[in-house]
Amino acid sequence: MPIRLQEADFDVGAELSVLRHGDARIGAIASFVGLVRDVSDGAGISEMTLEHYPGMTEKALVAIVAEAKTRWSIFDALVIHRFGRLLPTEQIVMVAVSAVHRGEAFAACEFIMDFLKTRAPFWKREVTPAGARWVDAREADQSAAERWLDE
Amino acid sequence: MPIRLQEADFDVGAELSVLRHGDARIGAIASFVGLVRDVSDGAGISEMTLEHYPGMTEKALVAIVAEAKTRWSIFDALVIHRFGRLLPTEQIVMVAVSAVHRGEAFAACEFIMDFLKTRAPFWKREVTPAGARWVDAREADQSAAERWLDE
Amino acid sequence: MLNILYFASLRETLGHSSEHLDLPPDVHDVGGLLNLLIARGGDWAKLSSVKNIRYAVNQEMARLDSPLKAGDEVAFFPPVTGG
Amino acid sequence: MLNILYFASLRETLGHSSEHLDLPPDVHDVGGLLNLLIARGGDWAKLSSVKNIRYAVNQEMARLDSPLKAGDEVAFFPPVTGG
Repeated sequence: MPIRLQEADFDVGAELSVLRHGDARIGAIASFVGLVRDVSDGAGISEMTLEHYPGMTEKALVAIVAEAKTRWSIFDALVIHRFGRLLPTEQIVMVAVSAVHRGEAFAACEFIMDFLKTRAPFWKREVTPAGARWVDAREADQSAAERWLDE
Repeated sequence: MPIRLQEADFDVGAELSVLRHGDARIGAIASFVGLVRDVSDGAGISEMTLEHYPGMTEKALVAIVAEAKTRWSIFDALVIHRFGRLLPTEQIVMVAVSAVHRGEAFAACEFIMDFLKTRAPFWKREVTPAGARWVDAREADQSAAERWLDE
Repeated sequence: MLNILYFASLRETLGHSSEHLDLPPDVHDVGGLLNLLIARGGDWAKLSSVKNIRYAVNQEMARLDSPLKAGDEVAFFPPVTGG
Repeated sequence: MLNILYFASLRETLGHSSEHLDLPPDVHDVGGLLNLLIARGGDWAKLSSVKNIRYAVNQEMARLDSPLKAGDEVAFFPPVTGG
């Protein structure tokens, strides 16, 4: 259950290779990469800063991955999330899940992202032409997380 | 809409970079990699051969990706599928989808895989200790594809 | 003339991967062609017992009542198992 | 003593990222602490109008009635926006 918070960028291909590590039981790897866009809520974004709560963030991610493992039969999950200053097109977050079949891998990967978005203590501050602003939580993210609670 | 059938292996990280190609509109990339397992239906697998229908396979994949683009707001989708002889732990297939938000990227990626599994003319032949055998279609794959028809 | 293709387990069962066949005047659709093939006997008769056989005409999935005309490419194969 | 942390927009509004505070005898839960902070006035009074403020005690999400004891780490922050 590798979980990493870091300022540095990451290499998705290399991380997926580590997750696979030649394990011939794995038939499926679902993954997600989140990127900085240059537009947000209609405003141009020149850069973004990601703040987090050291200690609690790691705990929250460990709990989310553990919950995914109780819900689906998966081998392992990887979560990497960056903090600090990021520019448009840069990678913010990566989640990858290995499993025997794709259904479990997809579901667990999306679940982890949905819960990370609503439960892990990260905050985005964007710089727009009108100045810096803290990003508001999206209702769509809340809805995405809540749909897993009905299952 | 890059769609490739090839005998050679592929580099997931490099392919994802091409899909992103520095496009700052992209906020989300969902991807899937399918791998050869060393066990199938309880038997050990020493190797597998993937046969396809040249011409029709490409057409089927183009149609599946086009359908995904009508259903979800996505930027682009990549499908790479190998054919020929493959050993356990080798990569078989890769699907990746870029979008503004993750919901669309995940849904389109899973849809493409589900339809590829049931509509694209590929056939797997496995070598087990008891000899070679053609893989039977899985009922779970049929169900996975059919759930999209209800939506 | 039809260009007929056989794939995967069907190809092995029949011992052929493809053949050219003049479209007989009484064959109008995929089902008619399939019956003609089965009537050859021997390994071809096994086509009648293959479960869930699939057909494509000109590289599009087809049905038993899909019409055939000279020049068509017709393919027979088992359910797909890629990915 | 409590270790209190403020994050993101709250940190900027209050002008503090953390502070140490002796647990007052009449403060028993997160809500009591929040009222104490608001009563400081000035920028602290803005805490009463912050929408959807979140709290954590010892790095677990908490509620207004979550109890506090000396030595606890308490955090206040806006809804999360990572990923």
